[in-house]
Amino acid sequence: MNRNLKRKLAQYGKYFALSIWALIVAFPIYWIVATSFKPDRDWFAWPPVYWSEEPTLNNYAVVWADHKEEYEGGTQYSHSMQKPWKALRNSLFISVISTFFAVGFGTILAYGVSRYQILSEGRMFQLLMLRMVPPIVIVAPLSLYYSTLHLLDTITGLVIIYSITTLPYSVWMIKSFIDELPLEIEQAAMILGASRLRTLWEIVFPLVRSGIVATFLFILILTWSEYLLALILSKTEVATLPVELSKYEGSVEGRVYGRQAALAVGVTLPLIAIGIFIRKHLARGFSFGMVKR
Amino acid sequence: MPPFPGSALSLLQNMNSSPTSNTNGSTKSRPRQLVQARAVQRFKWSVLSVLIVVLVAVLFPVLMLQLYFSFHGYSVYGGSWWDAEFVGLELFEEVVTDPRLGWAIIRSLLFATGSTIGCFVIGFGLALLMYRPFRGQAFYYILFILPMLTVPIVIAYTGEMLLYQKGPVNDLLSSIFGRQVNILWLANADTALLTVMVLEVWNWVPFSFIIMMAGLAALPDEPIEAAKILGASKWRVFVEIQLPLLRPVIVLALILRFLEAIAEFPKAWSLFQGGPGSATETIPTYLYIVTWQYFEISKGAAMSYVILLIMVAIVLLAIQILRREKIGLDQIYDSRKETTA
Amino acid sequence: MSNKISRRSVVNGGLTMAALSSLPMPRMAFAASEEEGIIAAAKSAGGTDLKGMIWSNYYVAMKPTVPAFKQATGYGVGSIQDISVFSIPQRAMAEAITRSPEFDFFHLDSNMIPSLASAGLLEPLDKYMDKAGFKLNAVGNFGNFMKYKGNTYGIVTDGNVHVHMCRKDMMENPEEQKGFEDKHGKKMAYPETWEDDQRLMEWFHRPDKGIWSSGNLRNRPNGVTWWYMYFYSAGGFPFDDDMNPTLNTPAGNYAVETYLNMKKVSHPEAPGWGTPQMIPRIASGKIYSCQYWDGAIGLNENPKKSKTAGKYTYGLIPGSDFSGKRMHRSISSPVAAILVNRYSKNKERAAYMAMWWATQKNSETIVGDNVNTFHDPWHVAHFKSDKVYQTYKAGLPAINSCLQVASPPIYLTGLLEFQDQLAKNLSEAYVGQRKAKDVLPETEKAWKKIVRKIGKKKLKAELASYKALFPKVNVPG
Amino acid sequence: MTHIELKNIRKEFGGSVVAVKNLNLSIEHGEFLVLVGPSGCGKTTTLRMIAGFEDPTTGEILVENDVINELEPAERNLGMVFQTHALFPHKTVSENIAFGPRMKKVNKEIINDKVKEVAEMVKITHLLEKLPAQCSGGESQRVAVARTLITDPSAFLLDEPLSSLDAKLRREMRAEVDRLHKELNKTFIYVTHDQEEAMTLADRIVVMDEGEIKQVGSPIDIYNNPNSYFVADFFGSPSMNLINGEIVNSEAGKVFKSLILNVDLPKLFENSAPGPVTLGIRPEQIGISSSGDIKKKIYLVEPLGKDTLLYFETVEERELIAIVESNSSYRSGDTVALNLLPEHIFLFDSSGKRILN
Repeated sequence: MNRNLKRKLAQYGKYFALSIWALIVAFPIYWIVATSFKPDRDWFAWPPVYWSEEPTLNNYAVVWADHKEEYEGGTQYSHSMQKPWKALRNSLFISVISTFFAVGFGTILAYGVSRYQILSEGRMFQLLMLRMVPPIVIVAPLSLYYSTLHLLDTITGLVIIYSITTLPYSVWMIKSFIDELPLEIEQAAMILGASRLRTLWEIVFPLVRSGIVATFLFILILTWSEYLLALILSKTEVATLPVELSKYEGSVEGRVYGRQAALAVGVTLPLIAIGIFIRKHLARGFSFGMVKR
Repeated sequence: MPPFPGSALSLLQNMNSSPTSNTNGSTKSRPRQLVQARAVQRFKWSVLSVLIVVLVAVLFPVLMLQLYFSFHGYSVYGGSWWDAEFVGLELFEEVVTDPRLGWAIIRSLLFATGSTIGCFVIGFGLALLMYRPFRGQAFYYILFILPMLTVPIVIAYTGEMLLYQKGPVNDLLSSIFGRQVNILWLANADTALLTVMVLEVWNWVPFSFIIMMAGLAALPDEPIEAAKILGASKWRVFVEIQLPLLRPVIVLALILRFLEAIAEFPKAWSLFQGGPGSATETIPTYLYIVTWQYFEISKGAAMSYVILLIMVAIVLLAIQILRREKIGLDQIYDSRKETTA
Repeated sequence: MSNKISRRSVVNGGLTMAALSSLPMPRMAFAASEEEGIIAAAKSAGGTDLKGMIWSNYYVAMKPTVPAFKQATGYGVGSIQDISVFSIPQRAMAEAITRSPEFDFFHLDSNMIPSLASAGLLEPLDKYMDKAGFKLNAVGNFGNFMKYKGNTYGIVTDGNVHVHMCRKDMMENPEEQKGFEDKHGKKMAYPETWEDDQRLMEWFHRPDKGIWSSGNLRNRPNGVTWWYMYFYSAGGFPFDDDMNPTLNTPAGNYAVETYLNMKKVSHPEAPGWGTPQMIPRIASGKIYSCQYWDGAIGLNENPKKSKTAGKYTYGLIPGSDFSGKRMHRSISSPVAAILVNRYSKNKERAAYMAMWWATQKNSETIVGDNVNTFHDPWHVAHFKSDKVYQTYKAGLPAINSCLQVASPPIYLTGLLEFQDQLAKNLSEAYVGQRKAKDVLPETEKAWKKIVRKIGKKKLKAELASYKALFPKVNVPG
Repeated sequence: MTHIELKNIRKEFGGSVVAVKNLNLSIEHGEFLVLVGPSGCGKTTTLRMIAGFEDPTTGEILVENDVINELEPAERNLGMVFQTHALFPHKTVSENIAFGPRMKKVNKEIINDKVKEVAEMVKITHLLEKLPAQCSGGESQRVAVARTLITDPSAFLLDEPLSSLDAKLRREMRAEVDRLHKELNKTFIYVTHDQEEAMTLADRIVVMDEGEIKQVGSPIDIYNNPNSYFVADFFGSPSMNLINGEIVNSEAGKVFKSLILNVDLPKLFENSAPGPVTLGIRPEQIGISSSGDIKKKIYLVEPLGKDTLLYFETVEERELIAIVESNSSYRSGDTVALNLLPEHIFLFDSSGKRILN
């Protein structure tokens, strides 16, 4: 076999393998989207319905707006679930604010670690513990503690615990960006007469801005999709979208897959958009200083 | 013998005799302290104190409450929690002799190990295929990171839609293999944990994939090219050059995934609630059942401590391993020790 | 029961008093409807709009009745925590632990009453009911499901009960009838006992044609519900008078055997299936028979959502001769009811709101909702109502007879823990992780521990309330 | 007059690593001082301490007799040019240059004028609107210089400013730096590891090794009178021939004996004690003739253009090198006599110190 042919075959092999995984990845996502357009009877059909012959926007209408349903006795409103708008707002508020804190404080801490070693490497790794202990271990006493502080069912309460549990990722990611910034650039600014604060503001921040944005969005993803803490620390006011999703278990009509899917599409789409936006930076943040450039 | 001969000697003498601030009195009479060190210290403690205050204010009371419950036999049916009776180590004894917890730990370890290996093998494989630029790289990259961006609870419900016996997955497998595939994804007690694992792997392959892509792309080209010129096959280059250089990244990918997998809750819970039988009773699931279904707050607290200790031990071990890898890596690449120290 | 009679006379007395106090308009007092009594009492209770923990699937049907109440009394439901009815017990208990006044009412499975009352969360409602002149007019013994240690702690909104359903169309096929008769030597008929049912299911079991004839649940959270029916109808009761578990008895083993027998005619996925999976199977005509929550009837009979409209026959749950006499025992779990938070400032208001939903007129509206079919009939009047009939059609008499033999799961403090231990062991046996003969001894061992933990004395005091829930008849008339 | 003085400076990192040991140095106004030494010798640390990026562990830094240890880098009125240029990548060239005066709140119009003036001075007027990434290495270097110039610092600190440039550009820029120094008449402190740069630029060279000053002096002085084996070896290209051997007494006086060659030592060393020493002689001080006591075989002839290097076989790892004019016609394999000019012979004792008797 000549070299060229061999190379071509290898090439085809590669595309084949990648495409198989691409299908595995795409299929469930396709299924969510397809289900969100299916009428009730196609949700759990035998054999499965890959694309409904009568696609409908009904699910979206029921989930996101008030929807009229006709039956033999007349017309009735199927309000079904409480509308997710409030949950959407909560999710946005909580994840944006807690991410803001985690990233803001994380940036300062990361700068200190990168430039002045205010935490030793050992302490930096210990910081990871905040992330690595399963939340289920502390959630019961936390809810009790929160209730005495009147933090249950408040945005503040969720923001505090989210900021803490995402801080390790924030510090590690941003540190990896700052580490890449040559020290000399800051020194140049300082010796040219800029104060430390000024240097931070005018030189460091603009240069790691894309990294900070990436970190911000990454942590936004983590908090956006968190379930257990949101479930137990919320009541009426601050239920988030994942909590909202979990109540879509029907008892009489079976699970309302179509409605769930219609909501899931709404919950997931923003994340996918964000993820695509930050894909180049994700890797750096994940590598925890283990990848040298 | 004087240390500096010739002109240097005279210089030195000159310096020693020249009038200095010591004898003349300095025009600026600030205390002899180190500016930078002082500024750094101030900065350090103002930042760290915020961190410490927040951690102490939030986590310390929580851990204390947990400790209180572990030593007091509080029953939700017997009055206020602050009046509960002290029972010493009774609860801990109950917890460590509870066979269900033992099984839950074994299941969790199994689950974490399996899904970690699954994620890693697939993620690394994909990264190996993809780390060199090629047509369509961006397309595949975006597609491959999508599962990580999907909310876990959505994955659980999607799993339910896809995996029933007459569902789309078995249907597709049937048409691929040309005969009826009847895998009981959701009902076989022997494989239920595997089903959760499959979903977990689907969810988190992107994590390993991204890390390994970054790791592979950052490898220096020269040693690899050198090895090729020296006659090494692709496989040998992989085993002898790429793999050792990637070891820290690999260790990291494995450890982080393992730890996050142990904490996995939404998928196992919404799909199985511990069943069928007790096939998916993992650590978080069992803990949830004890605390939120049996309302055995005290037993749950004692269990939490036992698990916390196990996790801390695992994490400390992991940290030890990671640090060793990091130090090794720093030595290989000789990072800018002098300037940053 | 003398206790109860005397209390009823007090109620009547109270009603007379209320009528007398509104003398200025004697005619109105005479014709005072349920609603008017509630509104009159509600007006006197101070407070604000209510906050409730209730799944919106249920609340949707209740919501249209609120504005009238608000107009009359000045308050209604302000906000709700919208979570699944299956999660509410846990969340309500969390409220109990923190003694939170935040929620005014909880809408959940009334079988949680002993646990939540023991945890101090619940407000007894009798005095408010007296004040409003309200009483629960439920079918059979069903009203007792709201009572614990002599107090009423809940107001029903949804009378969940298992009814038997089997495929009329399949049974009417003469060929099938003949074949069945040839094999078993007796005519094919609606099943009277579990054994009859098993025989029929085995007859109609055609996996190759996509008919797995049993639609009964065998997953871990729900399967246990079926076991109770076998156990109670065989004359079993899970505790003796000293709170020793009496599961490992002939009746218990009979129930386990019946439970596991059904594996032969169940879909292999049954151990992983709950209602979300089973209901579509029922509605798409893939099963022959099952005992199921009566809400499934509304769905089955809705041609827009189901392929089986008109194909099922509904009737009394099968019974057993095991105890020597024929006994039918259906199960009622969950019975969704409104429970009132003792720590709430609005507790009195919440009690009146709950009663409002349970009046004959309003509950008919709620139960008869044809789109949001989450509430099932329970009121005596529902079974004469055209509106309710529209939804349940042929199933309505079946619900009536099953309600008359409705029995509770473990109606004791610690329900969920007792139940999950049993459910886990049963489920393990069903999937082969445990030997069938170990199920009951192992459960007894675990239960003894629970009894010790909660307190034998306390539980013994609850036994009477538990026993009072059982039907007074063996076979409904 | 800007006079910078370092007194008893010591710098430790993390308690164990000592980067600079007890350094004393006085730098005169207008002087071009070069700190030179191998990497890790402490020269960069010293410069960074002067700039204020590091605090000395002990000791004082004085400018005009004022202790400036307490001052922030921004307050020291020094200029610094970095090896990596350290331009702000997100600012244009003119913004880069304007940064310093802007920090000092200088009027905008004045800044604009000054930027133009400075840009002209270093010939980068055409680059002003570009981003640093669009400039070549040499251009970046000029920008970096301009950025420093505009602040009119009292002294310039240059940290290996040319080492990232290629050889030709380095020579050009070297001349440029020299020109700037002459024009500005300011103090320059220049750190390099390149002895050639040090020799060509410096008024005075400070040779450092292992955190200590080894020798201070003018380039010629350092070259001609190295006070130690280290300095002798460091300066000169090709470097000094260094031969290990010993001093022995003989009838004629002291004799240096080694495996490679034996030499009668000049009178100067009459009082030296016998024992192991290293003999040093620069390649250009070895005369080649057809007759003499020391006969050696040439194994490599390396023409460099103006000169030619002759390599002689030795039994040690260091070869013996001599420089001859290019018009001479030696070939490898020829055996010639070496004539070591006695007045140019250095001797170093076993601790590396020069023997001066």
